[in-house]
Amino acid sequence: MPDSLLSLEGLTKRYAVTVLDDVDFDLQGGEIHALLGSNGAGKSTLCRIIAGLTPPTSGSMRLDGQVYSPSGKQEAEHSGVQIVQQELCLIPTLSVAENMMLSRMPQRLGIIKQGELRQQARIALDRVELGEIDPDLPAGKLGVGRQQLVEIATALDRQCRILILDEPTSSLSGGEAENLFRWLDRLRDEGIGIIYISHRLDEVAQLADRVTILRDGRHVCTQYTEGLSTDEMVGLMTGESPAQHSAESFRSYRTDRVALRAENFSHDQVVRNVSFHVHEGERFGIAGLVGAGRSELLRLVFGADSADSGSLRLGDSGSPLRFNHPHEAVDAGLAMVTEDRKSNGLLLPLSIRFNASIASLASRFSRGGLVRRRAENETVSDVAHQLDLRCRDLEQATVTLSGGNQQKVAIAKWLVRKADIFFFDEPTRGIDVASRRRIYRLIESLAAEGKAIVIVSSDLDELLETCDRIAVMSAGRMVATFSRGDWSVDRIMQAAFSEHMGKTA
Amino acid sequence: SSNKQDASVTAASDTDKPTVALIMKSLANDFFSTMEAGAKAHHQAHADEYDLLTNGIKDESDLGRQVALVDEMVAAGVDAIVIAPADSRALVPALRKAIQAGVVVVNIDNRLDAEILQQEEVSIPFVGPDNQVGAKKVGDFLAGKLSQGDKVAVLEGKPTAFNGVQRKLGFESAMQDAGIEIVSSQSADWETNKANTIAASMLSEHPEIKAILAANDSMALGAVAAVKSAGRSGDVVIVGFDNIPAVQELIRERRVLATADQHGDQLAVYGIETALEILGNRDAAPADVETPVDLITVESFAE
Amino acid sequence: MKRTDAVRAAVQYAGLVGVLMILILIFGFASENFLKAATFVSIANQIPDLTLIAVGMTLVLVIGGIDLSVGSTLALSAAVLGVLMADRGWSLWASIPCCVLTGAACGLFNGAVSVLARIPSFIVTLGMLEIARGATKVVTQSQTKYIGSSVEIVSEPIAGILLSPAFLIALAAVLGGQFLLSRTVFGRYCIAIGTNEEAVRMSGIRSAPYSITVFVLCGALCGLAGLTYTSKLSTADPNAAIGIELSAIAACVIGGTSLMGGRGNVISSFLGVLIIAVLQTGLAQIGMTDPMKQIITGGVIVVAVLLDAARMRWSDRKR
Amino acid sequence: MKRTDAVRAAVQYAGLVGVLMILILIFGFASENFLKAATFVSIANQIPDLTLIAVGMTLVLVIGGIDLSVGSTLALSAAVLGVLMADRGWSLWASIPCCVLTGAACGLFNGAVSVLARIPSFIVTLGMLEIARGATKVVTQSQTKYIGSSVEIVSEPIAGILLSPAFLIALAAVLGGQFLLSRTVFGRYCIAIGTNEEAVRMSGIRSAPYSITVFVLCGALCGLAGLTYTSKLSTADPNAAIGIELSAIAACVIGGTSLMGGRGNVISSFLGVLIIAVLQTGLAQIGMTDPMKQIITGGVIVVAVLLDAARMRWSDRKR
Ligand SMILES: Nc1ncnc2c1ncn2[C@@H]1O[C@H](COP(=O)(O)OP(=O)(O)OP(=O)(O)O)[C@@H](O)[C@H]1O
Ligand SMILES: Nc1ncnc2c1ncn2[C@@H]1O[C@H](COP(=O)(O)OP(=O)(O)OP(=O)(O)O)[C@@H](O)[C@H]1O
Ligand SMILES: [Mg+2]
Ligand SMILES: [Mg+2]
Repeated sequence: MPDSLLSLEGLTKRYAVTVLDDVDFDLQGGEIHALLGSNGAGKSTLCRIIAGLTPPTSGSMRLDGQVYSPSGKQEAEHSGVQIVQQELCLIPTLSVAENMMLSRMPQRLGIIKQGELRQQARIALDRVELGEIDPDLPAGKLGVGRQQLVEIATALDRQCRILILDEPTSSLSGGEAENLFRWLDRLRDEGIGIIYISHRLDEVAQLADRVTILRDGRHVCTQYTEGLSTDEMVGLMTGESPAQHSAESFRSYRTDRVALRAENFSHDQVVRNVSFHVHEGERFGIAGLVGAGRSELLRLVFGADSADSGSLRLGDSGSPLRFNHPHEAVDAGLAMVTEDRKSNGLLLPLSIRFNASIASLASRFSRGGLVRRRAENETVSDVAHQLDLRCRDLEQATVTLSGGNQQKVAIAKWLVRKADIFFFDEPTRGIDVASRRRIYRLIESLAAEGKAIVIVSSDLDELLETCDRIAVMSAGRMVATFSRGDWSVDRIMQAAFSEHMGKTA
Repeated sequence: SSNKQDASVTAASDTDKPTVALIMKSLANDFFSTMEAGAKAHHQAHADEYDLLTNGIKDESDLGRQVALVDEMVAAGVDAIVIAPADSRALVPALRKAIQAGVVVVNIDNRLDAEILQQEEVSIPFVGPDNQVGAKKVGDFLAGKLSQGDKVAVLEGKPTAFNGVQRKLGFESAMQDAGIEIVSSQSADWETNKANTIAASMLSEHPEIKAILAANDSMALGAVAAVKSAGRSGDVVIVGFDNIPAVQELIRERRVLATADQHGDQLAVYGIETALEILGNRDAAPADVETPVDLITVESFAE
Repeated sequence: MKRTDAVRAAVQYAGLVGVLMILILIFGFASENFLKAATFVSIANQIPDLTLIAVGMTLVLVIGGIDLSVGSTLALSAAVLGVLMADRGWSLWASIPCCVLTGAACGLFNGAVSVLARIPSFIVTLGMLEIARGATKVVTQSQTKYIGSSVEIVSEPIAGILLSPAFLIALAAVLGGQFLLSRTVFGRYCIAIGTNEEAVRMSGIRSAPYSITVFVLCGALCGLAGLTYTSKLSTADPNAAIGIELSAIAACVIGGTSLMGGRGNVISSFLGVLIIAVLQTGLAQIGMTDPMKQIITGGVIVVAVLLDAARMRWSDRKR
Repeated sequence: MKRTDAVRAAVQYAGLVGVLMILILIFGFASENFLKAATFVSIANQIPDLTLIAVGMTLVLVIGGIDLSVGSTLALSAAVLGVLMADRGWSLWASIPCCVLTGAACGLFNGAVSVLARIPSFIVTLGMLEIARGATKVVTQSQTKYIGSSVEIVSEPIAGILLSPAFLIALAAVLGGQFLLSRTVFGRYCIAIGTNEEAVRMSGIRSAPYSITVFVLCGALCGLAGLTYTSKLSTADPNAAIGIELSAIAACVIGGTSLMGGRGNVISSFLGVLIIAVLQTGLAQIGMTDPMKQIITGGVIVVAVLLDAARMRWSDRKR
């Protein structure tokens, strides 16, 4: 075996509990090394240690055979380690260009060279085919998917020897992801070591040379990807024998009663005259490229943004109405798991219990204005159990949860609430395979109860697996709707690109 | 009262009528609001003789604002400024500039520092009472009710305020003459609530004190409340300075022994009259006018 | 469960209680008369106003707002009380509701304008600070209104328990405020709003009514504070409580309330009030000169928060 | 590119400039002497202190801090200047550096303690507010220090341009501050720190030195303001600038600076200062009664921000 580029020995990290326990790991130059594990296994923590963002409790690291113990991120970057983190960390008030160049602004005597700044950002963006992003735009104005792409573009732009990508594709659709993979292949050929975390195992199978699997903070094994099936990966991650999920067959619970009918929703150029309907018991998927306007559509229907036009009907005979504030939607029985849990899904510094019960306090846990603590605790711990939430206790602050577990808390909030119509915007973003199954089953059982469900996802496989129908949005229009049975990946992708084809042609 | 409102807004509109600007300290203070009311009453009676602009500052230590007011009044084209300076030194240069711009300046209430006036080479007539004499009168009256060797405490005004220092000196000399010891002397910044806190502490630290001398009536009010909540009403005597209406009632109720009246309502009037006189006869050498300070006790209300 | 709750509470308040004890000990050594009942009666007499305001301020800070107008609102309520009682000859019981309603009205203005027009409460309440003070002077014609004994009963010790109604009102406000914040749906919403208003909105909760109510509550508490303040001095003072907003915010922040919203504890704010009151009384009692009083007060405020921060970090590490 | 930049800037400032114009027009109608050069000279003479402080405050607010000690820092710097010039007979040129350094030292204390011990700057600077004020009284022995003409030159109009050095210094601070914030690495880091300090740390940038520098800068600007204040009065005043922190923050917030950090514009803050100054001067000139002055001032502050917010929402919608 050739000398490792990076090797870790006996790495341990303790917070209140031990999250990494005596982990060994090595990375070669010119390989893509995937890190796998269920939510909370410690993958992000391991990467954060390598990137100098947090110090290990014990253990040693070697880079090129030299002892390596970065005191901070800057020192890690100096040694050639770059990271794209799981949680978005752009600064919304600064422009895209400033964000990309933050720690290496082109300057003379502290004065920013504006032209050069813009130009360098432009080049970095163009390189990963993000020509449509204006580098002068405040980063906060970009959607989640775009923000993730900007972060990736930033990391790719920088000279490095080790590149760490922590769930880079969680908000990306097929096209952008493919583009990213091409880039990673090229970097691998240049001899750069890449650590890649993803819960999309087919991606891993396609891309990675080796995988290392963590379970509950312990190193389980490191293997060559070749000859390792995704089912085997799941088995190693969970410690159970490979599941037989692929054998599971789809079952529809769709009824004839329409639960919600949205008509002619428009907003600026982002959503253009979109209509759709969803039946009780139906799972309705919406696919599309990043920025296609799917999230915005859900927000408009939910009353989170005010639409230029559009109306909706609840049930078969309801009169047309429009929600002006999410509380009207929620009162009418709608629920929405938002895409950006950090900015509008969760109250990060507060406890799991607080987050899970907030939407249902008045309707379920209040007596005379007082909170019924007992009932609250019981219900929340039931739902937490149902979702297999990994946490110390329900009082733990949600910030300290792993990304996937945070997502589960965001879902838990609406399960506790018991709505009739569920909007899921990227419901499994950052969730591990096993939990993802659990969430699919959960969505299925919601459907079985006759709930109407709308799922927006950038992971097409997810939609193919769970939905009765899939609609496709492209550049703000809903261009096609397919029913189970008459769809194919090709036709869906074609539809997703259709509006862009029209423009360039 | 709508008349009153109108009077306050009359700006300099007639060119043959002089405009007098009255610049006071804090109008939130009873003393100055009385002063303003007196000035406005006088103006109403003599509305054909002059126009009046009255201005005050946020609190008694807002020097910067008072200096700015002098500038602004000069800019507004007034003919005379009657000022109760918030500080006896800091206002002199600004007033000198006003005089150089041809404005007549009269100093009321708080005397400008003679040394600085000399340095700046201006002379400004002073119209007002002698605070030290007034405080001495109050102190002497109090001393008559106490016996030699008794202990008392003093609530001072803001240490930077000239009249506060004068009053403190007046109290001190009265106590010294009578052989009474001041066991504690602290500033309560002219404020009722602060005086309440400090007087309460004085009473628990020095249970033996027989009297509290407050450098203004607002602080006397705080001291009265402190004495009451310490359960020592009737046992600790309080005196103040300024004769505000609230304290007049307390004197009637015999919860305050005495205060001093420097006739705030007339003070500005004297100043305005002096200013008008000078405007009428620019060549006359302006002379200082000492206004009376009277001791107020329960006997003052007897008739 | 109960047991650990109590332990957790004890640890939570340990830092502030420690600071308070240290101060009392120091003053006890420095002045032979400090550790006597009279001192504590005098402190108990001083704090109701600041306590009431600190309770309201804590709530406002929790939702991510700020109320700079508390002092002026207090003064305006007191002025209304003073005019009604001294000039119109109303009874205390008839005047109290007017006094509290005046405060609540100021709070309603603050809340409605800042929440509905979505402008920072800092600026609305700064405006209110000027407006209510001006109105106070109009109402009282800038004269201190002497009311006399009819209002004093509120701050006179109740026979037998040595505590005044004012103190009991303040204590009730502290306990009620803490209960509101930690045990009611309303309190939960307040904390949530202060943490992330957008997330609250997306959870289907209208935040505006809650935010406005908090400002109204704060205003009403200022009205009550106007009552206790007036009864303490037997006079309605148009210059009452100038600058009290900074003391109140200081008490809250000493007690660990965040200015960014989402975090606050009314009992800790009360401990903050006690620290400030003990410091003021103690320094006056040892007869410190004015400049030294200020320097020491400033120093102690910083040190108290430093110690509390250090303790929190230490106990976080231990867990 | 340049063109749209200019347009964007014009739109950005349009709301505040509009408010300013309306005020000037109203006062112009109400008082025949308002629209005269003397008035504007008098305004130009008053604003340097508040302007300098508002520049520093904007920077501090941008990084998500607050500085309540500005008034006391100004007074302490002025006191040092006064003692050196009046008592020690130092020259103006020798004293100015000491004055500015005093301010910077206060800022260093604020910055170092709040950043390194990670406690809210609100509380540290509140402590400093008391400490520096106490120190001022110690330094001056609670006496105003009359300096005389030697210091007046700073605020006397320069022949020919009618503007005083003090005004030019303040103007330079505004332009420099805006340049710093919008065009330099330092400024962009400040905005980043105020928006999301954690994200800045994640980018491998140590925020502490930048934050501390901002407090030092603010302190130094207070020192300069101490100079302009003193020169205006020819006197070092131990009670100088009490309460100026609220006016300065008001100017910043009127100018659209966020108290939550991450957003601020020095030129807008300057417009805020102008609005406040014009309002004060105008109200004094028309001889409004004191309570009415306060009520109107409060009202205008709220209305100015309301108008600006409405304009911003409107122009956001248009885009
Ligand atoms: N600052 C912290 N304080 C306490 N616990 C923490 C902290 N950061 C992470 N943890 C805990 O460490 C564990 C591992 O977290 P980590 O983010 O590394 O998981 P992960 O493998 O990346 O999971 P995911 O796939 O969900 O992103 C989790 O249980 C998490 O709650
Ligand atoms: N508040 C906003 N202001 C301006 N543009 C916005 C805003 N919100 C979204 N957009 C833009 O609108 C477009 C549609 O965004 P939306 O989030 O609905 O897309 P999406 O299909 O959900 O994709 P993704 O969430 O993966 O980015 C994007 O280009 C986004 O940058
Ligand atoms: Mg992770
Ligand atoms: Mg989306």
